[in-house]
Amino acid sequence: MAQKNVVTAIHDALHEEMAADDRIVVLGEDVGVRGGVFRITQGFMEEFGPARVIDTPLAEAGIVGVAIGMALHGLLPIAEIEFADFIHPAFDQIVSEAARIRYRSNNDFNVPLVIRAPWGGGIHGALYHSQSIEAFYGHVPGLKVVVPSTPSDAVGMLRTAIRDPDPVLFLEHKKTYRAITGDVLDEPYTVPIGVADVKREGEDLTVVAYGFMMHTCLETATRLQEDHGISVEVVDARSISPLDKQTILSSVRKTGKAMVVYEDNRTYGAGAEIVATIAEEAMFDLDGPIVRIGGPDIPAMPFATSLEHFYLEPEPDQLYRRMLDLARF
Amino acid sequence: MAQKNVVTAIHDALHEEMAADDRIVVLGEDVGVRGGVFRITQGFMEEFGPARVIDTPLAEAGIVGVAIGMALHGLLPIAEIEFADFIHPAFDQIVSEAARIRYRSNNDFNVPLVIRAPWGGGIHGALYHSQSIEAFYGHVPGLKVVVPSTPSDAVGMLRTAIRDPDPVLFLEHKKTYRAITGDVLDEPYTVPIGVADVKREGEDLTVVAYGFMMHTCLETATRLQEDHGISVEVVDARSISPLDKQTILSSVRKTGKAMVVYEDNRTYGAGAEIVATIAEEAMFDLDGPIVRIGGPDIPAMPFATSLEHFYLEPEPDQLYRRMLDLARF
Amino acid sequence: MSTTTPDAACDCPAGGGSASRSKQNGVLDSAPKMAVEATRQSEIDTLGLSGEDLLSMHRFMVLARLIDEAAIRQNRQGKAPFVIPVSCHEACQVGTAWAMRRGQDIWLPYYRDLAVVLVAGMTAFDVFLGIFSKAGDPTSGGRQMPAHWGSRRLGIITGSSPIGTQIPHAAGIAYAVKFRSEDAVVATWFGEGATSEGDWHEGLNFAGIHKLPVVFVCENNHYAISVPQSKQMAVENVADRAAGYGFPGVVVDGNDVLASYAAMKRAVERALSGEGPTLIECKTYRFQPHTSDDDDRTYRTREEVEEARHHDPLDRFSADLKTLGLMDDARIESLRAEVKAEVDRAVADAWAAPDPDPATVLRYVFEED
Amino acid sequence: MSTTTPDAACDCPAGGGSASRSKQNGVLDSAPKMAVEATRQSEIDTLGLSGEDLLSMHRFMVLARLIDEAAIRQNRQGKAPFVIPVSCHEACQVGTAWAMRRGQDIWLPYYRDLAVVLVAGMTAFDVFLGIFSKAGDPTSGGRQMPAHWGSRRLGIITGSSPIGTQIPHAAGIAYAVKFRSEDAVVATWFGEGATSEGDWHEGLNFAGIHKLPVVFVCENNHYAISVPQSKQMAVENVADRAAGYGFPGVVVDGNDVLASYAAMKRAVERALSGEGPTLIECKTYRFQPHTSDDDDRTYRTREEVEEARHHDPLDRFSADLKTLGLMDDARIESLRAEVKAEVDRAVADAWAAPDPDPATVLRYVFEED
Ligand SMILES: Cc1ncc(C[n+]2csc(CCOP(=O)(O)OP(=O)(O)O)c2C)c(N)n1
Ligand SMILES: Cc1ncc(C[n+]2csc(CCOP(=O)(O)OP(=O)(O)O)c2C)c(N)n1
Ligand SMILES: [Mg+2]
Ligand SMILES: [Mg+2]
Repeated sequence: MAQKNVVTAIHDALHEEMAADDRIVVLGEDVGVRGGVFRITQGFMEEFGPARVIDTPLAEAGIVGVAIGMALHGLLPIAEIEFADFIHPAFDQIVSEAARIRYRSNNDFNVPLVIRAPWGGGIHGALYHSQSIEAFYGHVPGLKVVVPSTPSDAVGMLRTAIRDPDPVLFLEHKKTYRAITGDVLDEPYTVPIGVADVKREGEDLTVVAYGFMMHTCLETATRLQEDHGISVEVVDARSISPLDKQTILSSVRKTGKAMVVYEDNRTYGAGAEIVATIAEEAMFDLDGPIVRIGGPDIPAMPFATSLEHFYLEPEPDQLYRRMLDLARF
Repeated sequence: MAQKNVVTAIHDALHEEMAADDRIVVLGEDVGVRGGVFRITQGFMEEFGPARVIDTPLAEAGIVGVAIGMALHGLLPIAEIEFADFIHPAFDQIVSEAARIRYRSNNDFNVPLVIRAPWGGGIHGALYHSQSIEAFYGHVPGLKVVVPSTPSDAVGMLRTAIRDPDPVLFLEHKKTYRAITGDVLDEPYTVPIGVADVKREGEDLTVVAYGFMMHTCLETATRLQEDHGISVEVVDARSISPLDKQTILSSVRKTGKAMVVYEDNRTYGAGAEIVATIAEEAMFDLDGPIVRIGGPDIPAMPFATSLEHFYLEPEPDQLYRRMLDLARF
Repeated sequence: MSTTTPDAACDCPAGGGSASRSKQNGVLDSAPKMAVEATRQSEIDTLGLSGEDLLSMHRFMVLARLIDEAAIRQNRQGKAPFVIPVSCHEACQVGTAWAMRRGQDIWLPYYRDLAVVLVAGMTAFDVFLGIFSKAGDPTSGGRQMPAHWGSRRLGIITGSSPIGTQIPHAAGIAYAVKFRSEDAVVATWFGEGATSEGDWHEGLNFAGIHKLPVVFVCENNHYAISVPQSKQMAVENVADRAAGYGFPGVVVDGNDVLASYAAMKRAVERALSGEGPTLIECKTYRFQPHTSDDDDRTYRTREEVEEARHHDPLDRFSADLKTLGLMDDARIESLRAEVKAEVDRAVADAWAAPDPDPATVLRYVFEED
Repeated sequence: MSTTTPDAACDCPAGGGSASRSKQNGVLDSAPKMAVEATRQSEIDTLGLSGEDLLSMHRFMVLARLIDEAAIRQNRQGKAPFVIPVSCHEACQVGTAWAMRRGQDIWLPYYRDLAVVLVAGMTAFDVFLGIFSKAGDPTSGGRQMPAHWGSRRLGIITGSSPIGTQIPHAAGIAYAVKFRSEDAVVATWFGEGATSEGDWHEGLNFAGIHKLPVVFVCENNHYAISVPQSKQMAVENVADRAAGYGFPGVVVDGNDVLASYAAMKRAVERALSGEGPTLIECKTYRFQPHTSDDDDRTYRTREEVEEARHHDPLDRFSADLKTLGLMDDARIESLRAEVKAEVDRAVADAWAAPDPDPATVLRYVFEED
């Protein structure tokens, strides 16, 4: 057992996997000598050589497209997109190709591809280094999308993603990278994809969240417990697609109150599906309204500190107040 | 007043607009001498010449990117994407550029761009000529997304889209093109973007739908009236973004029963937002569960007739039965 | 790791195609030789093609042509909702495909590549199973439109409709081939329209940087549906684009099956010897509309099409073989009759084959246990 | 139609930049002329640059350099969270920008183009308003990262972070310019890394087909963050890629401001006379890390950077001007002092300017009434 932050945890797990299976290659912009702009692949070039650690041209459709080819021919590529905001040029390769190849070939071909991308805001990244992209990709059948937010989940889910014979989009919240530390088991373990995790048990209210917002919700839950004795259950969705309806619904049925919190633009965001699922399947178990808190519907987080802050918290302590209101409803 | 099918209605409206405003140019694959693969721009090349009717190279990011440039410099480009399925290479230009330019420049620049794309299945188009794409784009702040499904709405909303100083994604359901005819006023009129339309009034049940599914719902509603005297209100969402919550909620509050129907893959589809909105804002007005009917979560409609049919109707007469069940709940 | 993780894109037995690449030409020696034929003959000698090879190539061209005609007939009769014609592309397709080793090399064709996949090992029956979207369609079990080829067994990588997306896949597969030190070459085919896509640029660029064993074959028929080459690019030769990627671009007469073969043979040798990719541009034409949904009278004159028919690559190769004494009118006639019977049988058998089971529509989104 | 529909991307008054493009050189006549300077002199004569022009160009280079140094200082002091250095790109930026007409031509710079936007009309104060993300930042009101330039008034088209997306915009604007028969040229700048993106290919291809009045300027500093050119492309010259688009590609020494100007001048003339686009590749280097977030010691040696500093384009141009008698050490010293004071004032004034009002964060998603 070791305490690690998210960057170190992912670095170490990836390193272990590469050492154990030489079909694994990493490719992306600056993953080589630079070790990645977030240092996830630091030292890999020296250790595994340029054939397995590939500094690619500046071309995301190409990165994903080439990785699909590798995955079709016996390699296990892990493509890094430097920032999730820059994955959009590869949208077609992901949606039309990676995600459809098994289906369109009637199970004749498959694409064991992992795409890693740092997402999320609150790190002064402005419009193009802060985006949430999970809603776009969660909607793509044939693709799995995961959003671990602790070092331990990141490690376990990365291992699962690498062993998955189908494409997985592995999203790493940038603000968790160095801000969140936690225990990571020494022996290899995996965390399944498609299984949510109750990160804090509670009785009065269920909050479903993921990414850095999950940590904010945990903190807020602690404060509500201390200040008001309100017991909030925090469910970390962890996997956007497949979504673990069962864990979410059981929690909601238990507490009778449901809140969904996410950082992305609210409308048509991933939280819409979670709210819809709760409404369809647990409406008659609820003792209050379903509350959804998403980011404002603006084209992303601005740069200036004051503006960025407003995006993340339009009213002072809004999460605290809205959890309190819902608990007391 | 004239009876027209959707293709003719759009053709005529576009023609009129181009004749009236020479800042309008159309560009896309085969829009020139070929008049578009669906004949929307038939005869335009001869009439308006190659400078205003531009056969582009086979490059969708380029089509949208070039059109953004034109829109930034005094033209009113209408870009055609040959099939909505092929818009994905342009995802970055649409999301990162067209939709963000006003916001990122603090209102200094704007992009009066219309992107037209034929979408939807049921026309034997298989995996790559049948897709629904509205959920991906509905989630993009700064972009409007419309899905008219009658000749009259198509004309009125196209006019509004062309006059809009911001980018509009104008989606035309391929199955409506020749199958749906209706009256179109002779004098110019517009239909606002962001306003849903009650296409059939009813008391017992609200069905929110759009695209070709809206017509299927209308038909089913007629049968339910005849067979069981059940009165279904059919709300045509028409505009995915902005979504007209008010019309939807008023209808749901009136009937107390809500069903949302869409052709796209169900999970994280546009219907999730509609269901979530109803759940959040009208849950206490409901007398039954919220029912959502979307397409199966498979990577799109297959080609073989039997398979395509299953996608659209996995159980015989499923809409009819589920509307009946909900009305009787 | 799941057992469905591919160990290689192709797992079929070696053989076929130009397995006879190194054979000596014997039959030709007895052919009459005049000045012009002598040139042709010596060309062929250099290529190392046997008479058997030539006849086999010719048969594939005839087979492709007759499948095309039968498919169009089925479409007109309402039995085939959608077909994509090949006619006039047979020479460049058979010529380039012939330099590949069936069961060993890797193929990424596009929808027009009927003759490529025939050389790669698909049968007329396979093709019509696809055209009629039957359960047994080896490409997709009736899921995809016809002509969206794929077969792991034959090393034909599954293709889609979006144009140009397979180009980076070809580069990635070639990277894996090189990484694993395999004796294989990767080839991908596409139209001149495809070269406008960003994916095309990105794929060629990657292949050039890593000197990958891949050949890029452009079948330039001068139209992308209705868009003429002059509105597709400002250059005369697609091959000129290779200059931007650090490997050779070659122009060949795509209506000449032997010239196409020769160019491909050199490119395959280059690839196998570690010298990297080649871009081959085969200039050709398309006799038919783009697909059965197209009406080409809106964008090209009948005179233009008629004129092109005077350069029919099949007639030309037939004439070559006659001059070389490998064919005569009677044998051509009987060949056509024999192939036509084969095609008719394939149509009938495929038509009678079972449709896909609707319940399967939900399968194979992900790996199943 | 809404009144905010732009009638043109640029609505500022004409003037500035190379408004003096046609002026005769007078000052230079009295300068001492040795063999080598004579060459330089005659080069300059051909270019039609006056002594005033040369001094003004030099001053812009000094201004860019000193803004760069000040910005990096602000970053180290924790006042500027993010800065993008320009140092060593000043010559190719000022040289190419100088051939454009401020207030008339249209600029699509990328984030490294500090000197380009200075020539286009931005002030040091404007730049620091952006660096400190102040409400008055003309580019975005503090919304975007610094150096994501834009100003309708100056005809500088708003830019974003995703690399290469502006290339098709430049082509589209040039199409509109030609469509409206305007007397304007469009130019866009980018790094060599940008040339790998599909958007780049698609934009150049469109521009070539329509022979548009646009100049594509590549500032090749041989690195895309850490990725060296050899892993970015298999060709030595980005300019070679022009061959695929049907217009000329030109290589220039990007550390030579006059060579850069000369190449751009020809390209602008070509564009204005309807001959179509040009791709100019300026070979240069970057003295600083990629941005303030980068650590370039991980991917290049200090020796390499030191060596490059021996070819500092600013030193070189200063030396040229001294040889030509337009500058001497004392004047250079006082110029630096004067410019430094201007920059310090800009820093102080910008720092003191008001921050954006948080409530504005919801504005300008769409047109407001
Ligand atoms: C990304 C994408 N855009 C548009 C289309 C529609 N489309 C199908 S084939 C075609 C033309 C292809 O032309 P070319 O590459 O020259 O091949 P050819 O059909 O001439 O053999 C177009 C535009 C598509 N399939 N994919
Ligand atoms: C689409 C996209 N991918 C990745 C990045 C991250 N990134 C920012 S700058 C850069 C390198 C650009 O190199 P080059 O074009 O040579 O310009 P230079 O910075 O060297 O002047 C990269 C990879 C990005 N901004 N956009
Ligand atoms: Mg073609
Ligand atoms: Mg660079």
